[in-house]
Amino acid sequence: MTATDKLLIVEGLSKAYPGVKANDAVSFSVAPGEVHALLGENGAGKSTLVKMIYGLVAPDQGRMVLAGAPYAPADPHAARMAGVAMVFQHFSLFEALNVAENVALGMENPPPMRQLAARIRQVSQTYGLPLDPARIVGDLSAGERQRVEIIRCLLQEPRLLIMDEPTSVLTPQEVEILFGTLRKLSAEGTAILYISHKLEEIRSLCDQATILRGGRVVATCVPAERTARELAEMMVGAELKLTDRAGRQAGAVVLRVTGLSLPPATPFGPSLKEVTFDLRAGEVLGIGGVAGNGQEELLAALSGERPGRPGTVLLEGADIAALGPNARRARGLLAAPEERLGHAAAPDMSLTENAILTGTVRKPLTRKGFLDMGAARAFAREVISAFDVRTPGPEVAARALSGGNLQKFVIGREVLQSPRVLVVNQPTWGVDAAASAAIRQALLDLAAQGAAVIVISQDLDELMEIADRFAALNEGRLSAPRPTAALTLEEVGLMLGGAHGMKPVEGMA
Amino acid sequence: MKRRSFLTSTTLAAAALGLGLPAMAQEPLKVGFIYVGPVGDMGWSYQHDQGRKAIEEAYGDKVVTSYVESVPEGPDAERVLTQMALEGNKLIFATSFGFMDSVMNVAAKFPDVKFEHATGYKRADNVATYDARFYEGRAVQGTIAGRMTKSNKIGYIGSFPIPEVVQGINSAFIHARKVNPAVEMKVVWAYTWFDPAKEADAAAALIAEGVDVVLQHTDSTAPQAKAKEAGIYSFGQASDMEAFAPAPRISSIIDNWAPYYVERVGLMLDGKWASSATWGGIGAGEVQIGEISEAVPAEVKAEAEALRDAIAKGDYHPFTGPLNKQDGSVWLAEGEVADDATLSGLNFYVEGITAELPK
Amino acid sequence: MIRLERRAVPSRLWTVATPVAAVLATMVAGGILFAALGKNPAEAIRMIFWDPLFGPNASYFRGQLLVKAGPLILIAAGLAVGFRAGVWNIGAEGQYIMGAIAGAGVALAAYPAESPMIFPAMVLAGALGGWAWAMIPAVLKARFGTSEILVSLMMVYVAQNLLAYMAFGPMKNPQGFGFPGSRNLQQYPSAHNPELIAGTGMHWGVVAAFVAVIGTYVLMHRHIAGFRIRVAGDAPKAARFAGVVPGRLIAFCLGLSGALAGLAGLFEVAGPSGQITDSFNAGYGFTAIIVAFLGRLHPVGILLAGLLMALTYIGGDLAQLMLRLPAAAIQAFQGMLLFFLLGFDLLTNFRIRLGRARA
Amino acid sequence: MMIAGIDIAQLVAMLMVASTPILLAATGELVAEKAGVLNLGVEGMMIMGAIGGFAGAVVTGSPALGFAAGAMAGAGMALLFAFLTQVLLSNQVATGLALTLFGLGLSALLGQSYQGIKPPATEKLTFGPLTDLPVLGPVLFNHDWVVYLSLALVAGVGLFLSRSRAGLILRAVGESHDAAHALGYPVVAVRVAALAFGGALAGLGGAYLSLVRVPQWAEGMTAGAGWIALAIVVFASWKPGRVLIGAYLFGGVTVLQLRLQAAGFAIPVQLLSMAPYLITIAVLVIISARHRRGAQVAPASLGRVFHASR
Repeated sequence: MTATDKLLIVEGLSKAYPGVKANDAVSFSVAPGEVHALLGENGAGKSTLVKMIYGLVAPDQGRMVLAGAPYAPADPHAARMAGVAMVFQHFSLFEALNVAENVALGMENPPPMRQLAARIRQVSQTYGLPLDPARIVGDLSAGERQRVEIIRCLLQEPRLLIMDEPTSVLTPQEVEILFGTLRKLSAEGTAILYISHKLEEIRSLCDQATILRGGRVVATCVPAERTARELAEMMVGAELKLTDRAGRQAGAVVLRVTGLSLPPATPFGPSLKEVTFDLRAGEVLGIGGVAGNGQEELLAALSGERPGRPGTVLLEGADIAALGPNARRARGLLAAPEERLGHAAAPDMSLTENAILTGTVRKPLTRKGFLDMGAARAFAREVISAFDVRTPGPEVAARALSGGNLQKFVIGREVLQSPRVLVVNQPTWGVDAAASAAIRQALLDLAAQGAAVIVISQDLDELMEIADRFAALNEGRLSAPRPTAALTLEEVGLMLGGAHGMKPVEGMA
Repeated sequence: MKRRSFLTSTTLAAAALGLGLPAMAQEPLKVGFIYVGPVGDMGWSYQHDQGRKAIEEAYGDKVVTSYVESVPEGPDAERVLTQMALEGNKLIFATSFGFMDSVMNVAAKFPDVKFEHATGYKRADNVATYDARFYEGRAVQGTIAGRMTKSNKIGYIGSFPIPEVVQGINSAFIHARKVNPAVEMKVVWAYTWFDPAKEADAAAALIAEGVDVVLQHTDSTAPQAKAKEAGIYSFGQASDMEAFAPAPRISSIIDNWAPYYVERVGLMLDGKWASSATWGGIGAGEVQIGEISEAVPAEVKAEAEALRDAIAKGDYHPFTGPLNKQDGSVWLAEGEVADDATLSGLNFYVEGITAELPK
Repeated sequence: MIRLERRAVPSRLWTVATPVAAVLATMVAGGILFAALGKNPAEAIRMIFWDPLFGPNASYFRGQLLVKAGPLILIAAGLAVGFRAGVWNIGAEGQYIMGAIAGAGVALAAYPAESPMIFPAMVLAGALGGWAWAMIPAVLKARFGTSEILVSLMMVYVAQNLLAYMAFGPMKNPQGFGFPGSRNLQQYPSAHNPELIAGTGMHWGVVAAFVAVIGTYVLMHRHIAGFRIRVAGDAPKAARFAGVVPGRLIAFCLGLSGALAGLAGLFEVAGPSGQITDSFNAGYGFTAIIVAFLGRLHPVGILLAGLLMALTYIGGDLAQLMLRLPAAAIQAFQGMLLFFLLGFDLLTNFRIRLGRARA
Repeated sequence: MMIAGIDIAQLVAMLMVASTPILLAATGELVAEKAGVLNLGVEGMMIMGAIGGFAGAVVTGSPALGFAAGAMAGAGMALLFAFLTQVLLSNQVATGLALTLFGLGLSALLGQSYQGIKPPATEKLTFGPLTDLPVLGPVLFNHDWVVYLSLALVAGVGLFLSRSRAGLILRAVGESHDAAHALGYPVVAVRVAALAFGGALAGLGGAYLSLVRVPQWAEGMTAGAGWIALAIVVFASWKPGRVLIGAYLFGGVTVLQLRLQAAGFAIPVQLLSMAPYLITIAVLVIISARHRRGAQVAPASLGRVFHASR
């Protein structure tokens, strides 16, 4: 294969931010019709790389060639004009606008609205992603929103489609349908640059993989020829430690949730419907589900941010359903929400202050309501050292920490308060492998010490790894928990709600 | 535009100088002025500042004047007055009713400094008050208005329902009725001294009601513009508003503080200043009737000028009985003249005005 | 190309240096403005920034600084608590008015009885008046999610009209010769908020301002409640997680700032201002918003910003009086000062980098 | 048509003229807010438009050039605001208040040599026999060109926002500046342009005051009109058509109360003057109660600071 056969050639691309070399002489190429994976941990430089290809960021050095011509997009418009489209992980939909308007905003020369609506219907049918162009995006589910993003790209008939972590909001069945769509596109000659850290997906979908670590290309390979473990070790650059889940015994029921319902916080937000389960001491209960099916609501209902009807939540026999977060903390029910920055921690506040955020109830950080900054600093230091949080010191603002470090701090803050029950949502989302492993181990250790742990996660591999029992959250309903040991991925997928009304592309499923 | 008032003031100044001032080479007298609005309001504060300039004109380097404009009533006024006294001003003119209590407070602290308060009613040994009998001018305007109206409806834009304005409405109405018994008066309260847009709306509302002569007791020229647009007549207020002459502005009532200011400063320089309550009108020159334009027929002009001169000489008082209050009860018997105490607290309309006075 | 880069931690150096740099820049820009108006810039700057503090008569001005800054600081201290929590009360002007009306209402109802209980009752009523007015946006926000920015702003206009209604109607001084405005509370010993130590400008309102500064400092920087308020402003969801109930937070922040604004109004109407008039509110509520931001929402910063604002008012009047600078020039100068202070603030949280980037 | 002795057609014609300055300013502010910027400095921009327009008309002798100058003066002020809030990332509420203070001062300074002058007249358009039609004549066919321009601008802004691609981008920036940035739209440039347009319209409104409604220059002549314009945008729940209703409601209440006074009715003026503000609050409550989520009404990024990090 000669260079001219390639659709996109990236040569020696570098980009530095103050203190960080995000990309260091990155080179790779993609052929037409090829599904090319970009693999790497958080912070490995994948996002910066695709932002340069999409024209959002200008490289410091290096050059790109697209279809034989030099390619240096000044902005995303130029990229789109050149036939490059991108599906974003976050931040590219406008909730108050309707589907057609959102699609139009992602296109260079959109046709008049009426024609556009017709084309949206047509293309969404062709690719098995049904979508009503007149609906307001704010009312759509996470999966539907992603369809908007994909349709927006498909209407451009791109030569190169960039997809940034597209499957995190999809059920396994939905993932299969998406892959069908992508394979069809690739068969039509569209090149796809696929960013993910889900190794099995990459193995089943991608023709080629470029693996990034610390901003550099460390390896290229054909993913199907490698095991997931090999890919992971290339990503991390070290041998992976397996978590140790030995030495646990389920004890008495500590938390009993019966018929817990919550109305939606926003008109189209998810609700909780009659959630019922028991949780025993020393047990890890894994709750899986596709994003937006009530995970946040379940955490809020358990943490006390959204109190429920009396009798629905019993902690060690006592009714705590009407209590707020601090009263629940006092009784030993602690939580760590999914959103690190802005929910679990206040971004502009120091780690010391973030230690105060949840630590005042079980730790003596205040005296008669007045803050004891010395004690708070000491507690923050304790968390930092016990959980190996990489930071210059406890006075640094939370937003200055990397995702993994902040997540370790957040989990550590709760764990060190010796909870009776700990509820965590997405504990390792966007966290590098080493930190993920450390966090998982900490949760297992906590359970081993006799605490009960609920892990809500969209990462099924994670749940299979650490949970004793598994339950799925689907449209606010929780399935009956089942022991993980006996579950297959197929069964899990069905528990998660199947394919949500999508239908496979004809002749492809 | 201010040429006429300038001329009068210089004549007066010359007269004052003619009295023979002690020609001592001493520190100039510092005179301070505090204005409630900007000197550029083209109305109330502007006219007071014209008076200040007349003082400089009249006494040259014997006086130094200074002023602070746009001072809110209340503590700010009190501070500025104190500031003036501390900076060595010996005579201070406070030119808004709302400065009254501030003046009294500061005057108590500076017995050596003389204060002059416009339109107020509280005095002390070092606080004099002064006001102008605007109603005298309104009598002349009423006469012209009564003659000029064809629809027999006269409009009056009031600022606030306070005695000064009520006097003006009554005076204008009485004299319009005198020359034209069929006249009706329509009153609109703008509740502002200065809000051009609102004044324009007020004029438009009156015009819509069918009035063809508008009098105003608010300070902007907006009503003049509306009158011009509608092709009806109006009168200048506070300043001459000659830009709108000869029509719609057929005459005006001008606040002319220069004679009083020049006189008071003269007394100060002579060491003869004493607290007093001055309420000057056309006779004293504080109220001037702006030129009656050619839009007004000669005989009406003559009649108006005759009334003006009679008032100036003291031969005639605009509030002379028989006059009834709005409710029909007797206010002034035949030949009786309203006393100043009643006038300065006037809070009723005379008989014949149909509008209701807001309480 | 110039590029901004967010600092991990706000710069301590620039926190202190930006206000100084901004004031210096304003002096340069203002100096150019004054020179363009034909005034000596150095003298004008000295008059505004130096003389009120250290010039002749400074002993009087220093007291006046407190009188002028007192209400600004008192209101701003309360507003800053809310602003830190992300609760945007921009209707302090209305709450200030309502506090004054409620407090003066108690006094006028009690008049002419003398009792040591009257003033405390007025203080209570003033705080309640402001609090109640602020609770309207609070309840609407908590109950319906209605924007408190917009509702509190609308409520200012409602309060202003109510104030005018009171001044012309129910609260009008029966002995005021028909002039609008209430009795002067300075002349009603039981209701008067006097200068506590003669010549210092200290009255109960200034005391309250200092108490408010200390109180809000302790609350916001030493107490867990204030900590939670700060969390709410930084990250509302994190605050909920820390046990903050949004409805209660909104009610507390709006209620506190409303009560403090109401107190400011009460102390002003019972003290330096003395009476309810339709223009009694001199925009303190809006200026206090600027003071709160200039003080970076920190109680000590607010204290300094309030004094700085007061300084420009007093110095500005002085420059008008002594140099005949127009009031408009002072206003434009103040505007510049605010622009520089707000603009320079960037340096505290961002680093300026030179280099190529796309933003 | 007459009600209680008041000619309704005439009343409508009056309130159209009375409402034109606030209609223009509110339409401009609507565009700025749709782009996600809350500019509380409308009063300052209006008064600069008033003096700019007045000076321009007096110097050139042409009212049309005067209006152009007024629009430029307003836009200039808006650009100052844009520089502070979009480039230097200052707080929008405080900067807006400072802009008003600065505008009032600067306009008074600039206006010192324009006191007491009458500007060249802005003529009414003539529509021949149409002007003499009963009811429709005074309401529709007897105004100066700026009144028609203001109506055209409302319609134009409405169409621009709902139909054009540029309008869609502007709304997108106001809804989510992060998403718009990710798609490659120049958030800051869009906002600066929207602010400048808003400033130009506020300036036009100010110029209408000094050139048509008053017509003269006087310090502080806007007398709070800018604040009313802000209220109207809220009342209109960010919809151009409702801005028209809002402006006519706010302008109409003033006209109506003066008209009722002139007709001899004793009315509680202050209490009546509160009405539009109370109605605005009621409208706000109804909207927010119906949606529960403010985002569907107000632009979601309104007042938020945008800084493109990385």
